[in-house]
Amino acid sequence: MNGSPWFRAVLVAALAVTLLFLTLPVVAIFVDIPPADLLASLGEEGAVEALKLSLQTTVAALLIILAFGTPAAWLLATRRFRGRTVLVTLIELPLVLPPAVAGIALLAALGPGGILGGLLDSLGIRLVFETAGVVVALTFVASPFYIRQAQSAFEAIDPTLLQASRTLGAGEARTFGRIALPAARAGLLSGTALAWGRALGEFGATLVFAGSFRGITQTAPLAIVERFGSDFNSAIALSAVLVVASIVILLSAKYLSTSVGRGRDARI
Amino acid sequence: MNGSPWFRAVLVAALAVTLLFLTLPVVAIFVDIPPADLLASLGEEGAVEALKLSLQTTVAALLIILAFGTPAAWLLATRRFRGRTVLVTLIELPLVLPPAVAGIALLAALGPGGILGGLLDSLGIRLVFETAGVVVALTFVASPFYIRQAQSAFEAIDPTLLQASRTLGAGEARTFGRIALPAARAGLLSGTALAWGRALGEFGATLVFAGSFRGITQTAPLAIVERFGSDFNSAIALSAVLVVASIVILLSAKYLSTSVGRGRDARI
Amino acid sequence: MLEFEASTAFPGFDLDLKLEVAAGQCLALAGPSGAGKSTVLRIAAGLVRPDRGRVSCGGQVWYDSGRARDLAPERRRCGYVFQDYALFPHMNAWRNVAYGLREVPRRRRRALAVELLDRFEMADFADASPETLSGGERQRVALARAMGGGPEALLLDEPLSALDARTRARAARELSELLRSAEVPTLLVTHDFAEAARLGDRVAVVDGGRIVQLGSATDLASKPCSSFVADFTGAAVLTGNAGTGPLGLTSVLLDGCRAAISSTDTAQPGRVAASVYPWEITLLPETERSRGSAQNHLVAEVVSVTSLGARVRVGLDVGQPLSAEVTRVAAVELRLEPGRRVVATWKASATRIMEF
Amino acid sequence: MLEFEASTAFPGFDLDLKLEVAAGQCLALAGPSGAGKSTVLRIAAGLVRPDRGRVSCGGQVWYDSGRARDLAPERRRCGYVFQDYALFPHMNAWRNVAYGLREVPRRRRRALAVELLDRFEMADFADASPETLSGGERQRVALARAMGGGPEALLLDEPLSALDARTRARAARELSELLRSAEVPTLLVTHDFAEAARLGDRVAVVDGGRIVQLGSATDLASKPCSSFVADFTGAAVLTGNAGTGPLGLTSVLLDGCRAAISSTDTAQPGRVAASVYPWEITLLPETERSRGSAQNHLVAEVVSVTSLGARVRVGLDVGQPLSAEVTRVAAVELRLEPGRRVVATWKASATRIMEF
Amino acid sequence: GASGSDEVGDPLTVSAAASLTDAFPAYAESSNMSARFSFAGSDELAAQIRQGAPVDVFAAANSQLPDDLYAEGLVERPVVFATNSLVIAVPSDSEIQSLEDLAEPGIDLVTGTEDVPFGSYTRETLDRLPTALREPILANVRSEESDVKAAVGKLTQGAADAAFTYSSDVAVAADRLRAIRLPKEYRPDVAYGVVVVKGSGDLESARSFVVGLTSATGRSALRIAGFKAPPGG
Ligand SMILES: Nc1ncnc2c1ncn2[C@@H]1O[C@H](COP(=O)(O)OP(=O)(O)OP(=O)(O)O)[C@@H](O)[C@H]1O
Ligand SMILES: Nc1ncnc2c1ncn2[C@@H]1O[C@H](COP(=O)(O)OP(=O)(O)OP(=O)(O)O)[C@@H](O)[C@H]1O
Ligand SMILES: [Mg+2]
Ligand SMILES: [Mg+2]
Repeated sequence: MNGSPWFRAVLVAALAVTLLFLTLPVVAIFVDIPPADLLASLGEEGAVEALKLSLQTTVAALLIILAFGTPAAWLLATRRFRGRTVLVTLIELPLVLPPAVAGIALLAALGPGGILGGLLDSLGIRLVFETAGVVVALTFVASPFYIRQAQSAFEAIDPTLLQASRTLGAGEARTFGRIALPAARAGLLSGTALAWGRALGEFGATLVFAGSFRGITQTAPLAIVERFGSDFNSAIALSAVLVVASIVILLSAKYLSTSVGRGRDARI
Repeated sequence: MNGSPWFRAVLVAALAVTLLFLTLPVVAIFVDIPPADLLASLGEEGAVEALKLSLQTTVAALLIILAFGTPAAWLLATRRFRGRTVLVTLIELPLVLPPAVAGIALLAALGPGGILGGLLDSLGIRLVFETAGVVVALTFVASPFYIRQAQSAFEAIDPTLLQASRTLGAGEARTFGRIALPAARAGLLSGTALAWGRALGEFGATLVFAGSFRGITQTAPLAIVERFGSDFNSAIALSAVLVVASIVILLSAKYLSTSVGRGRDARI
Repeated sequence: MLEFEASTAFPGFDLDLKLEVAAGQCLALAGPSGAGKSTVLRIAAGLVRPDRGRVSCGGQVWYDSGRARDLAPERRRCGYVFQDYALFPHMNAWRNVAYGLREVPRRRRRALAVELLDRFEMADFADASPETLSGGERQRVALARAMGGGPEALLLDEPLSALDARTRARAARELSELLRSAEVPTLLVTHDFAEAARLGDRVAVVDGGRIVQLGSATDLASKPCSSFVADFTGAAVLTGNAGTGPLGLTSVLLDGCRAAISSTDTAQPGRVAASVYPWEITLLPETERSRGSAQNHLVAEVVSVTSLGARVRVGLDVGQPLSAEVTRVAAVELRLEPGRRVVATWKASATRIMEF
Repeated sequence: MLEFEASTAFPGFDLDLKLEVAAGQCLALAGPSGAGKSTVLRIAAGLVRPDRGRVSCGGQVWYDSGRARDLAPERRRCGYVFQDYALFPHMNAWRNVAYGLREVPRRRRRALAVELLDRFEMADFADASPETLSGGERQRVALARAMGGGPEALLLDEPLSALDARTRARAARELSELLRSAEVPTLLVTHDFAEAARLGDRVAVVDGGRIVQLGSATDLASKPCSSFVADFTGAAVLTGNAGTGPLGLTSVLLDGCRAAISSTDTAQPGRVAASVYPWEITLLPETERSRGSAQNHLVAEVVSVTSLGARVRVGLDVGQPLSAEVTRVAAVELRLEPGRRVVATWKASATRIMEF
Repeated sequence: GASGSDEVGDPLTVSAAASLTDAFPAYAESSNMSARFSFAGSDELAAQIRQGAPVDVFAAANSQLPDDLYAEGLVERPVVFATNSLVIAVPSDSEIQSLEDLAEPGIDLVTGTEDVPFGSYTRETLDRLPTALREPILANVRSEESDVKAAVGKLTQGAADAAFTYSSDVAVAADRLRAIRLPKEYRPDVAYGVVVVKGSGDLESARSFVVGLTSATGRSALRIAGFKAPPGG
């Protein structure tokens, strides 16, 4: 079912402009760093260290997001109650906070002097300036993306599958684990990819809440920013590396999800 | 169809923890400023000016995102071609760039010395230090959220509606405008809300690319960060205002979309 | 004249068939679920591109894999009624209809749309939104929408299947009127043979993406080429004029013969179609008359005798074609053979009447 | 014993009905689309909570709005077969079945699942994934799944509707065997009365969320309380033993009378159900015999005479109940009244046979 | 010399202005003190401390923030440990040679907001200028930035013609930027203040870290990084 040529032209144009606009800048920074610096920044052990920490902390944050966000999304998807829309909006709040403010907010809540500071302290939990703090900051900024996607993925499941599970003696828990999760897998994966992407790029909140200590809280974005204070080129070079790393991660997640997705289409 | 009490407890717990974790920090920063400052910061004309600029620039950015992102998403949703997954990932790139780097990237691409600098200059277009630049920066960071949502919203439309439109003599263009847009309205609205939220909170890219000048390029987040060093309270107070403003915006968009959503459920 | 020839393959299914429909004619595609009926319509309308083939209508070539020609659906202008009607949920009835009337100046559209709706007695629902309409009402809006803007061809995908028994009869009547007045070729998909016989000038039995048998309903009924077709073919249809008979019975004076048959169905006086299932017809020697409760007796000449296992399909001529199904035993007893004259008898309550 | 009493209201539809099914019995809910049949099953299984009502099974109260009791679906353990089977797409056949077998120790589950599949001749498909199965095969997997883990009650929502004509007959036979062996109450939803008569011990005709008439299939067929029910009720069912008759005909020696009837359908020797539509039956004075092609002649006593407009439903006793539909004319001619003896005659080709 | 007692126990937690990124690690190295550094904008770091972040030592790119924190009773008495000089940063290929050139119409000039160190000092400078020079220069200010890397970024990308920054910031992108020194009379002495944060877990080594900065080791490390010793030091 082919469209009229001119409209197809409009569509292609729009997509082209969008792509150009979103990718050209990324390309641009690549071109204006001498390749030498690119390699150098890779060799530099600080950079590798930062990338490693980024990977560790983002993965940790993702695990937390999955652990709490998935059931939360399931609840929002399967229950109808007053004020549901408000809850969904509250979950999106971290989006609108400027990163630095988000960091301050986290300090005010979980910092030593924060609302829960005393509690955490008595539990012997230290977050500020600790790797754990980075994970907390990443979780804070990245959750909304995952939860949103997960919610709509769950809402898209054919309800009779869930009902069938119930009549077969499976409680909601088992139904959730054995039926809902596999059925929503594609959506969950792409939500994970979005959240991961956001976490990989996170900077402001982490800096303010967890500080930027090499090997402890200095993730790749922080390492980049720190280099802005010493060597501009290596900062740019490092961001190039981060971008490539991110693309790889996102793409792999995406391919997984789409392949699963196709599986489900075929069935329908 | 009620679940077993313990699992329901788990769900509620997960949602509660998530909500607490995502909203407590926001609450926390507000409790420790005297309400007086809150009002004061509102009175302060710089703040109001910044909020107004934020509103103007985010709306402008949204219009651009809608204008280009919608057809782009439609194309991605209705066509199957090799490398489609790669395109979708490229569109997500702005997510993983640390804001500052995003700013540099924009400079490298659209700044006077950037790749397209000469072109823009010959067209008499100046972005850096201009309100237009803010709009560009916001568009860059916010587009991915809208485009993603729009794409899945379009993919969810019952294809026979689109086919019916075609057989009734409507080309793809008219089908898109008269059938697809209304049918996907709910999804498009919630995508708009997400993008809007992200744009309202944007800070780093704007500062680096467009700079920060009262009334021209200083949006609310920039104004907030500017106050950090000197007048901490008014900074927080201003963010409070920003958050409230955002909630209002997001909620209104949400209510629109869900009401539309209900409309469509009822039909099915 | 709609000429259709296409072959295409989907995973687990391939289609390969060729058919022609003259202007003003209706070809009914009948077949079981998954036979490929809807796919034929989708290809004709340009919604699916076949691997190979050629589709042309009214001399204009719509698709030709050889000459790499493929006209967009909107340029083919088929009046397409979808299996689930596919009314636009965000438009009320008249806007749904007006959607197809772009050549018409904007200010005259509403009037014309309502006019179209009125042809299907839906004018009162012009402002109703689809979700508030019943199945039957939706179907009529869909038809009005498909008829608007002068389609080159009509493609009807199971237009009656979504209706329950109570609304179906009436909808069928309205539809047959519509088809009689239409000047364009029509393809009608159904999986009920009686519906096909009632609405189609010719019937193509489709199975597994192929045409199993194509011909007039009576041919298929009297000379099925396979027992699948035989099982599939249902009632034979007789036409005539209805009048009121004794005790509330309807009596139908058949075309082509002076005889009348009666039915328990009620009908307005006027032209009607009376249908009777082959296995409901008993054949007697011409000399016989049953004095039982069976009301209908027609002298008939045997035209064809087709054996299907223990059953025998007997093609009859009673001034118009009729087919009966009897046992081999009876066929032997009655020495049925072409040219032999018999009496076909069946019950008034076995005679279903559909008004024209 | 399943006791069901519920009333609930949806926008544009409200349901209010009460019914009972004894253990080992099957109550068939028959009715047009949108009548509320599936909703009854959903309420019984606990998938939908009614506004008011009480549901209990085997003495255990499942739902009681009065005592605010509402047992979760998983604690009710109904064997539910959904209209579209709802097989889990990401599990192969045996895992679908094993899903319900949690009481069984893990290592024995596969064996038991395959055993269940075997009861429906699906053991060979144990490792097949749902999307590769045909409609009939899916239905059998769904049944095996529903039977696993010893359900308290069986809820079957149009278990045959998704099957095409060719697989339906066989599936119906298998299903009736299953129901005969089941010890739990069964609710079966269908919109085909013949199916209801074939599979249900009693039939409830449902329309608009209410029970219009409830009784044995023969009661409904011979004494329909409304013409809606009359239209709805189809073939009367006679039981007997099949044997081979002359020239490939099947002859059935009926229970309760020494007479035999013959059919063109083929069947294995053994117990069968033979169905014939009321309007296919001709009534003759007892003294008469038609020498026509009609093969079946049974002496019958008139039990009831119900007038439906121009038609008359005649309840007959031929050792087992049978109902005929004749015109008022014929009823008058034959002076039909309870106690009068007549001959019911119809054609072998009008006799459909279903094996037990 | 600094005490070596810091090898035992946790390393010091030092928050320092971004411009000290090179200087402090070198200092800690040479005076073998175990410390961990977090470099960021002075104001962000101050905000952290206000929120009770467990910092031992805070070194800002001005003396204002330390004084404020001291006034708020959050930190011990500030010590000025280095001075940086405010310069005009321009792209290496720029025609701009002097302060006067900044008055040319059409020049895009970037400064910091009055709240961030390099911004407040810029104001001092501009205030000292004769009105005839100040007005046109002020008119050329296109952006007041809270973050020096935003300014440096614009210069390196040729998006701005000149910016008032610290000389140390120019060193960051030495291959792309060039520093124009300000005439002595207009040059503010940019004092870097360092403070020991009250409630530090390890006041001892925190104080010794601060003291060490003004010692020979400290000075040499700072000098190498392009800082000058505080006046009267
Ligand atoms: N786009 C497609 N991709 C893959 N398979 C398809 C596609 N369209 C149709 N099919 C397959 O082609 C076969 C015929 O489909 P079609 O809808 O034409 O059947 P039908 O005769 O209309 O059946 P029904 O009476 O149920 O509508 C089906 O097996 C279907 O799975
Ligand atoms: N959850 C619900 N919300 C609103 N209306 C509903 C709901 N469930 C059922 N209905 C309505 O109740 C009526 C009966 O639905 P139900 O599915 O029971 O009909 P049915 O007899 O099973 O029809 P079919 O034979 O087509 O399955 C329908 O009109 C349907 O629209
Ligand atoms: Mg079809
Ligand atoms: Mg149903």
